Amino acid sequence: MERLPILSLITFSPLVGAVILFLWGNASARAVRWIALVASGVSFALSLAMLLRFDPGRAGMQFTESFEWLPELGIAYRLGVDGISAPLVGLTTLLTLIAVIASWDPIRHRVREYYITLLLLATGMLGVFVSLDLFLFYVFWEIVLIPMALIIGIWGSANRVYAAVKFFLYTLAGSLLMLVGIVALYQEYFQQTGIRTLDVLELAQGTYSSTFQFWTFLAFFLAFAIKVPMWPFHTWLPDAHVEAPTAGSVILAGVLLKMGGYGFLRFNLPLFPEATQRWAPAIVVLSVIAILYGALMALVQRDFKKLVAYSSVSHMGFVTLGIFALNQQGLSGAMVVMLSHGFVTSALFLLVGVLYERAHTRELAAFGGLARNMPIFAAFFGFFALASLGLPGLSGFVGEFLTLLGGFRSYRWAGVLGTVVVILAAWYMLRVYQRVALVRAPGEPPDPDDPELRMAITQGVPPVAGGGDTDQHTPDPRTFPDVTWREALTLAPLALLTLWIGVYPLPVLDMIELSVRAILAAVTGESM
Amino acid sequence: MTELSATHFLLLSAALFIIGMVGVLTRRNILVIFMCIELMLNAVNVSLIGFAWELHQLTGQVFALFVIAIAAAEAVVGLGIVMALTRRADTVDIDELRQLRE
Amino acid sequence: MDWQRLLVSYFVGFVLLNVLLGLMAYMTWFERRVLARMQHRVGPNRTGPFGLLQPIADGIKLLAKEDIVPANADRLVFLVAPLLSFALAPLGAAVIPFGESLHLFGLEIPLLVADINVAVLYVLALGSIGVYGIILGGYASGNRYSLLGALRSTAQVISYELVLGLSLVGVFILAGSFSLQDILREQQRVLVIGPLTLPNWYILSQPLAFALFLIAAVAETNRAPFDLPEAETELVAGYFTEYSGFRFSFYFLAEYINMIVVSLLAGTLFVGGIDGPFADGVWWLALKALFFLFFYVWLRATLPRFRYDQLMGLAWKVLLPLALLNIGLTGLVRLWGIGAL
Amino acid sequence: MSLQVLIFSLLACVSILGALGVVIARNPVHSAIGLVLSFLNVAAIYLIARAEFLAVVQVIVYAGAVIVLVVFVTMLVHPDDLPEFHGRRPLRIVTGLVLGVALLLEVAAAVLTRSLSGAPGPWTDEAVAAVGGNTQALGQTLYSDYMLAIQLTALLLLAATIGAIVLARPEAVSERVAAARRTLTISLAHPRGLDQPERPPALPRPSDGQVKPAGSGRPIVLARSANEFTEQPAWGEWRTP
Amino acid sequence: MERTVDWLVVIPLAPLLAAVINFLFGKWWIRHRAHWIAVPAVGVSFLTSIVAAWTVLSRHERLHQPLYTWIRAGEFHVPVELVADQLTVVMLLVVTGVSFLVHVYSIGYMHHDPGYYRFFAWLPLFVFSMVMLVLANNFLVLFVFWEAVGLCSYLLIGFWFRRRSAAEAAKKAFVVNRIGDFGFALGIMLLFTSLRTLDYHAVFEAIPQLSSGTVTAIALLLFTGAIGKSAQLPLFVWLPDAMEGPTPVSALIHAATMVTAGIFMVARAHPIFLASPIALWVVAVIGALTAFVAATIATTQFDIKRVVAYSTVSQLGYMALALGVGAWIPAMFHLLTHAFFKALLFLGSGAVMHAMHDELDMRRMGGLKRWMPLTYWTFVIGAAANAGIVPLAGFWSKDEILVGAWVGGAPLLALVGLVAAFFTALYMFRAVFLTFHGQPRFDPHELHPHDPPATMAVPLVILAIGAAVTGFLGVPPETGWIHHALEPVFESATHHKVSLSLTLGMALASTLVALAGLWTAHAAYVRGTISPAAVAERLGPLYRLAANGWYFDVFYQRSVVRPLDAAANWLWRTVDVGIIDGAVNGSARIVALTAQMWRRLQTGLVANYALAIALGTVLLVGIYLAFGSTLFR
Repeated sequence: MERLPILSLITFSPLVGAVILFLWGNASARAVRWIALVASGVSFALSLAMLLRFDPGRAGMQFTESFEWLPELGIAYRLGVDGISAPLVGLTTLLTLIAVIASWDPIRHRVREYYITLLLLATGMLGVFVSLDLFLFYVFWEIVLIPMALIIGIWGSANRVYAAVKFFLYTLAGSLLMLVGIVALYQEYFQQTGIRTLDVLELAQGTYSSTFQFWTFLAFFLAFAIKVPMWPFHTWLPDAHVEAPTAGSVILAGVLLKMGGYGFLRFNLPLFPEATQRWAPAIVVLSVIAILYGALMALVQRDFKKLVAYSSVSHMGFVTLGIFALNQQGLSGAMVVMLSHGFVTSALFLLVGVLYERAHTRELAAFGGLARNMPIFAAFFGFFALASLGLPGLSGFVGEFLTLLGGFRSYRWAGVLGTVVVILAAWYMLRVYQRVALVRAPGEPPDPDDPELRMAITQGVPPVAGGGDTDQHTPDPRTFPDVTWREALTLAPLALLTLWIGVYPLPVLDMIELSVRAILAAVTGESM
Repeated sequence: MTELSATHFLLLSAALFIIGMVGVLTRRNILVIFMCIELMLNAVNVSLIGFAWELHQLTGQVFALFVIAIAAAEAVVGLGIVMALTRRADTVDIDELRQLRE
Repeated sequence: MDWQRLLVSYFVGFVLLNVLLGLMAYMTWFERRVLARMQHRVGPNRTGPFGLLQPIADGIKLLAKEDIVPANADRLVFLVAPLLSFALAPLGAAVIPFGESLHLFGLEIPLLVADINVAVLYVLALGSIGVYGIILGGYASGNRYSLLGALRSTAQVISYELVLGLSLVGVFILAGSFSLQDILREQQRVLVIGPLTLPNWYILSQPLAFALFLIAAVAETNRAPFDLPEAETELVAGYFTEYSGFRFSFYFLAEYINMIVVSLLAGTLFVGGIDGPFADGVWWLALKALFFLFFYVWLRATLPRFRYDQLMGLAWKVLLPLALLNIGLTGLVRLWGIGAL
Repeated sequence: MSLQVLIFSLLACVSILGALGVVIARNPVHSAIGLVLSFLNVAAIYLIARAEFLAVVQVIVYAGAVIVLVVFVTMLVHPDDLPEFHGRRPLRIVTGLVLGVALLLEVAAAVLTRSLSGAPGPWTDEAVAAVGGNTQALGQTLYSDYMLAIQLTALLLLAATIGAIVLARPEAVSERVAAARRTLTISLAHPRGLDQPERPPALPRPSDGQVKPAGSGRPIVLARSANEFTEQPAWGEWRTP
Repeated sequence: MERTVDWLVVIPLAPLLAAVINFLFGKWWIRHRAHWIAVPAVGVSFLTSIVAAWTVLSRHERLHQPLYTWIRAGEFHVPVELVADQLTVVMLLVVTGVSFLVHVYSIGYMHHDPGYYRFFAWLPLFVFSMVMLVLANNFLVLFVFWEAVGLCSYLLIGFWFRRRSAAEAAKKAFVVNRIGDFGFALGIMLLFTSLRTLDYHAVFEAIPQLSSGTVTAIALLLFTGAIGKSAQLPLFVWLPDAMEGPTPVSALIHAATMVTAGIFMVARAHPIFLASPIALWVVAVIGALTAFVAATIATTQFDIKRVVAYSTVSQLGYMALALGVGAWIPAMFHLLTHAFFKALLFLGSGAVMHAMHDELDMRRMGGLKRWMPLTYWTFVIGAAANAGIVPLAGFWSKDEILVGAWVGGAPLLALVGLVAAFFTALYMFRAVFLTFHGQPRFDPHELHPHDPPATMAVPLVILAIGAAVTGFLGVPPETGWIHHALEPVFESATHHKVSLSLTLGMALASTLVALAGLWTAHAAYVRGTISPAAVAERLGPLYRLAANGWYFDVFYQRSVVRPLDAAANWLWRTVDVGIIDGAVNGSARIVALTAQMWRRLQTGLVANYALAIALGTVLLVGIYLAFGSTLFR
C-alpha cells in the first residue's frame, strides 16, 4: 500500500524550515519567526493526524517506513512508532511549536540562527523517537546534542558557556558509551546469525549471553541515565537549565530528558531482558535516591530555575523507578509521567521565563505578591505547581501514582520511600508558590486589614518584610504586567493537556498499554 | 643492467626522492623546502613513467600527469601561504614560524 | 641505426642556425631603417651602401667592449644568464618546416631539423625556459632596477605565455595534432565554399586565435608596446642594465632571434607557411615572416608603451577569457561536425 | 651497455647533481637553478621513456611555471636576508642525512632484490603510433578512463587558484569573507558580545572644564577661524602663543 | 437492591459547572454577580441530594451511576462510578445542606471582598470535591477527591493571599494533610497489591483472605490519612491555623464537612478496621487523646475562632473514639449533629467578627448581647449543643459515643471523654461569656456592633434550629431514625447490647459534667468568683502547655522542618556541589592537565613534524621490508 510517509514528513518538516531560513540570508526577524512557526506548526499538525490515526489495538510498529540505506552494513532508513513513541512524538512537536512561540519576544538577537538551531533540534528529537534503526537513532541522538548546546551556549545567560560545555561533554560521554554498545551488539548479532543488521526489532529477537547482556546493558544504560538524568549523573541538568533560554529549558526538560526514558523502554528492556532483571534493583535504588534527593535539593534552592530543574530530577526518578519496577503499572506510569512532566515542567519553565522577561533575575527573593498584579500568571503558576506536586485530577498524579504503585509492587521499600516525596513536593512547590505569587512584594507594607499590621500596631511586632535578601537591585514586582496573550497562548494548551491527562488519561493509557505489555513480555519472558 | 629497465628509473627516482627528503629535513628556508618537495614529487613521477614504459601502460603517465597538476596546485597555494606568512611574520625561516603551535 | 638521418638533421640545423644569425643581424638594420623612415629620418646609411655594413660594425664594437661584472653580482649566474637566453632562442626554429624534403646525393633531406609530434608544445616550452635568462640575469646583477625589470618581465612572459598557448588550442583542435608538419599539411588543403576557393589557412577559420597569438607573441618577445622589462624611462634598461659588451649582445641577439622565430611560427601556424599561390616553397614563408617582422617594427613605431597594470589586466581580463571563448567555440564547432573542413 | 643506458645514465647523473645542488646551495636562487637543471634532465629521460607529452608538460609546468613562481617569490621576500646565511643546524643535518641514507638503503634493497611482476599492457610502441602518437594515446586514455579524475583535477586547480588569490590578497578578501559571513554563518559568539554589556566610559561634562587629551597627548584645540587652524603645527611641540 | 440511575451526577456536576464558570469568567465579567451562579448550583445539588436520600432511605436501595473508566493499566483498573448508599446520602445531605447555607451566608459576609468571584469559584469547587469524595465507589477515586478537598482547603485558607499568616496557614494545611495522604496512598497501594482491586465492595468481600498483619497495616495506613484530614493527634496542628481563611470557609470546610472526611472514610472502610482489632484500638486511643488534648487547648485560647477550631478538633476526637470502639452509627450521628452546631458556631463568630470589624480577640469584646441578640441566641444554642446540654443535638450524639466506648470495652477512654466533655462545656461557655456578657472591652463609640443582614441571619437561624433538633434523629438511643437509616451499612459490625440503665447513667454523668463546666465558666467569667489568671498562675507549666497547643508546632519546627532544611542544604552544598559536581569538574580538570602535558609535543616547528614524518616513513618501509611478506599478504 502506498501511504503517505507521515513520520518522515513530521520529522523533516522542521528541517525544511531550517533550510529555508538558512538559505534566506537576510530574512527579517518577523519573517524568520513566521517561517519557524509554520514549519513547526506543520510538524505538529501532521503529528496530530498521526496520533488520531494511531491504532491502539495493535502492539507493533505503525506507520512504518523502510528503505535500504547501506545494505552491506545492514543500515536502513527505518521509521515507525508504537504506543511508546507516538505520544512522545506528539509531545515533541507540541513543545517545539510552543518553544517557537515562546521565543517570539525574548529572542531578539541572532533570530535567524536561533530558529535554525531550534528547528534542527526539533528534527533531531523527532528522529530519535521515530527511528527504528540503531544507526539512524544514534545519528539523530547526536544531532540533538549540538543545537541544544548551541542554544544554551549562545542564547543563554551569564555562565552559559560552562553550562553548554558541561552539558555537551556529559551527554556526549554517555552517548559514546552507547555507540560502543551499539557496535558490540551489531557484532554479536552478526556472529550469532550471520546477518548484519541494526534493526532494533530484529536485534531484539536475538539471544545474548548473560555476560554480554550485562555489559552492553550498562553501556546503553549510562547513555540514557545521563540523559534522564539519574542520580548521580544529574549535575549537568541544573546548570544547563539555569543558563538556557526559556525555550531551551522547555525543550530540554520537555523532550530531551524523555529521550533517556524512551531509550530505556525501546532499547535496554527489549534487547537485554536478562540484564534488565539483574540490574533492576540497583537502578531502582538510584531512582529512589533521585526522587528524594531531587526533592530535597529543590527544597533549598534560591534560584527559581534551579528549583524546577531539581524537581525535574525528582520527577524523572519516577520514570526510572516505574520502568525498572518491571510491571504494567510501573511502565505505563513511567510513560504518563514522561508526558506529564513534559507538559508541567515545560510550563513551569515558561512561567519562569515570563518572570525573567520582566525582572531579569531568577532569584526567588526578588519576587513576591505577584498574584495581585499578575492574576493570570498566578493562576497558571498555581495550576502547574499543583500539577507538579502531583495533585489528583492533574496529569502528574496519574503517572506518579502508577509508578509508585508499580514500584511498590516490585520493591515495597521503594514504593514507601518514593511516596515520601508527595510531602516534599508539596512543601517545596507551595513554598515557591507562596514566595513568588502570594503575600507581598519585597519591602511592601501589609494591607490595612492584615492581622500582621494589627499585631504591629497593638503589640509592636514589626511586620515581616516581604521578599528576602537579594544581592542585586531588581525591579519592583508590583510593576510587572500580567502575561501577554502570546505567553498565555503557550501556557494554555499545556494546561488543557495537563487537565486532560489528569481527568481522562484513558486514551493515552490505552495507546501505551499494548506496547508496554509487549516489552514486559520480552523482559519477563512471559507470554502476553 | 645492460638494458634499460624500470630498475634504472626506480633508482633514479629513489635518489631524487631521498635527496629531496634530506633537503626538506635539513634546510631552514621555507622556499628551498618547497623546492625539495617539488623534487620529491618529481621523483615519484620518474618511477611512474619508468613503470609505464616498462609495462607498456599509459596509467603511469596519466598519474604522472595528475601529480604534475597537483604539484602545480600545491605550488600555487604553498607560495600564496609563503607570501602571506612573510607579509605577516617577515621571515621565511621555518624555525621562526611557530604559528602552528597555538 | 639511422646515423645518417641524425647527421642530416644536424647539418640542416647548422645551416638554419647560421641563416638565422645572419638574418638577425640584418633584422637590426631593417628595423632601424624602417623605423627611421616612419619617423621621417634616414637611419643608418654611412657604413656601407644603405648602411648595410652597420650590423657588422655594431657586432665588432660590442665584441670589443670590456666585459664588466658588477661587484655586487652573483657572478656565476650573471655570466651564464645571457648565454642561456641566447642559446634557447634559435631552438624554436628547429621544428619549423621550410618545405618538402629535398633529394640530394641519394639522401632524403627534410627541410626541417626535427619532426616532433609535440612541436608546438616544444616551442612553448622553450619560451617558458627562456624566462630564466631574463629573471636570472636581472637577479644576478645585484641591482634593483634589474631585479624589478626581471620580475616584471617574468610576470609578463608567464601571463602571455598562457594566452599564447591557449590561443593555439583552437588550431590544435582543428588540426588534431601538435605537430607543425601536420598543421601545415592541413593548411595546404584547399577549401571550396560555393564559388569561392580558399586556402585552408587558419587565419580564416581562427581569426580570433590569430589576433590573440599576435598580441601574445609581441608581449612574449618583450617588444613594443609591451617592452616593459627594458623600459628605459623607468628602469634604466630593465634586466640588462648592468650588462655590457658581448653579454649584452647575447640578450640583444636573443630578442631578435625570438622575433624571427615567432614570425616564422605565426606564418606556419596561421597563414599556411610554405603554402602559397603558384608554387609552394620556403619563399612564401620568408615573405610572410618578413611581413610579421615589419609588423613588429610598425607597432614599435606606432604605439606607446603600456602601463604595467594595464598590461597584466589585458592579459588576464581580456585576452585569457577571449582565448577560452575561442576554445569553447572551436570545440563546439568541431563537436557538431560543422568544422569538418 | 647500450646507448640508451648511456644516455640515461648521463641524464640521470646531471639530474642528481642538480638535485644535490638544490639541497646544498646556500642561495635559494642557485637551488632553483639546480632544480630546473634536474627537471630538464628528467624531462629528457621522459623522452627516452617515450612520454613526449609528459616531457613537454614537465618543462612547461614544472620548469616554466612552478619554479619560475618559486624564484619569483624568492625575489619578492627579502632576497638579502636568507636563513641559511645565519648558519645551519648541524644536528638537523646529521639526522636528515642519517634518515636519508637509511631510506636510501631500504629502497635500494627493495628495488634491487625484487623484480617487476606486472603484466604488460596494450600500449606498445606500435599501438601508440597507431593512434597518432603519445599525445593522442594519452588523450584518449585520459578522457575516457580518467574522465572523472581529470574533472576533479580541474576543480582542484580552480580551488587552488582561488585559494592563492585569497592568500595573496588578504586585505581585500577579509572584507569579502566578512560579507559572506554576515549572510551564511552562524556565529558562536554571544549576541550581546559580553555578558554584562560594558558601559561606555562617561563623557566628561562640558562643565568639567577639561579638554580630553588626544592620542599623542596634545590637546585638541578648536580653531575659531581658518587662519588660526593653519597656524597650529601639525606635529611636534605645542607652541604657546 | 442496586439501581443504576443517571441523575446522580447532577449532584457534583452543578457545583462543578458553577465553579468553572465563576473561575473563568468571574474576574472580568461576572464579578459581584458570582453568587447568582454558585448558590443556585449548590441548591440544585442539595435538592438532588434530598431526592437521592429519599430514594435510598425509603426504598432501601443503593443508587449507582457509572461514569467512565479513569485509569487502566494492566490489572489496575479504576472506573469512576457514583454510588449512593445510606452512609453516602447522610453525608450528602450534610454536605450539600450546610454548604447551601454557608453559600447563602457568604453572600453577605464576603460582599465587599475584591475576590468575591474567586470565593464563589472555590466554594462550589469544594462542594463538588466533597460530594465526589462521598459518592466514590473505590479507594482511588476517594483518594483523588480527598486530595481535591485538600486543594480547596488550601485555596480557601489562603484566600486572603496577601496576608503572610494566611499563606503560611494554607501551605501548612496542605503539607500536613499530605503527610496523612502519604499513609493513605501507601494504604491504597498495599490494598491493591494484596487484593488486585480497589473497589469498595470487592475489597470488603476479600478482606477475610488477608493475613491479620496486612489488614492491620492497611487499616493503620488508611487511618493515617484520616489523622491528617480529620486533624487527629499528632497532625491536628493545621486546623487551628486554618482559621486564617474567611469564616464561612472555616464553617463549611474546617468544621462541618471536610474534616469529617476522615471519619467518613474510616466508617466507609469499617470492614477493614473490623478485621484488625489493633487498628481499632489505635483509632480509639488517638480519638480519645485528641478529644482531651484539643479541649484543654481550647480552654486557654483567646481567639474566638481558635476556640471553635480546637473545639472542632476535640469533637473529631470524639468521633474517632466512637469509630475506634465500634460505635459506627454514633460516630456518624455525631458527625451529623456536629456539622450543624459547629457550622453555627463558626457562622456566629463570623457574625461577631463582621460586627467587630474583624476583631478576633475575645479580650477586646464583651457585652455584645446587647447589640446582637440574634447572634447571641443562636451562638448560645450552638455552644450548648457543643457542650452537650440536654436536649440539644450534641447531647444525644456525644452521649451515645460515651456509651459506645463504655460498652465497647474501653471504659477508660469513656472517662477521658467525660473529662473532655467538662472542658468542652468550660471553653464553650467561656467563649460565650467573654464575648457576649459583661461590659464591652472596646469603645462602643467607635464600633457599632449590630446583627448581621438577612443573608447571614437566615442561615444562622436555620442552623440553630438544626443544632437544636437534629439530636432527635437519634432518639431514642439505639433505635432512632438515624440508626435505622444507617443500619444496613454497618450490618457486619458487632452490636453491643446496651442496657437502659447504662444509657441513663451515662447521660446523667455527661449532663453533670457539662453543667459543671458551665458553672465553672460562669463563675470565672461572669460572677468572677474564680480568677482565671490565678488559676493559670497556679497551674503554671500545665497552663503554658495547653496555651501553646502542647508544643506540637514547636516540636515540628525544631525536630522536622529545620533539620530537614539544614540537611537538604548540607546535601546541596556538600554532596551535590561538592562531591558529585566536584567529581565531574575534577575529571574535566584532570583531562585538561593531561592535555597540557601532551601539548608540549606540539612544538609548532615544521621541521620537527617533517622529521617525524620521515622517521615514520623510514620505519614503515623498514617494517615492510622485514615483515612485508607476512604482514601484508
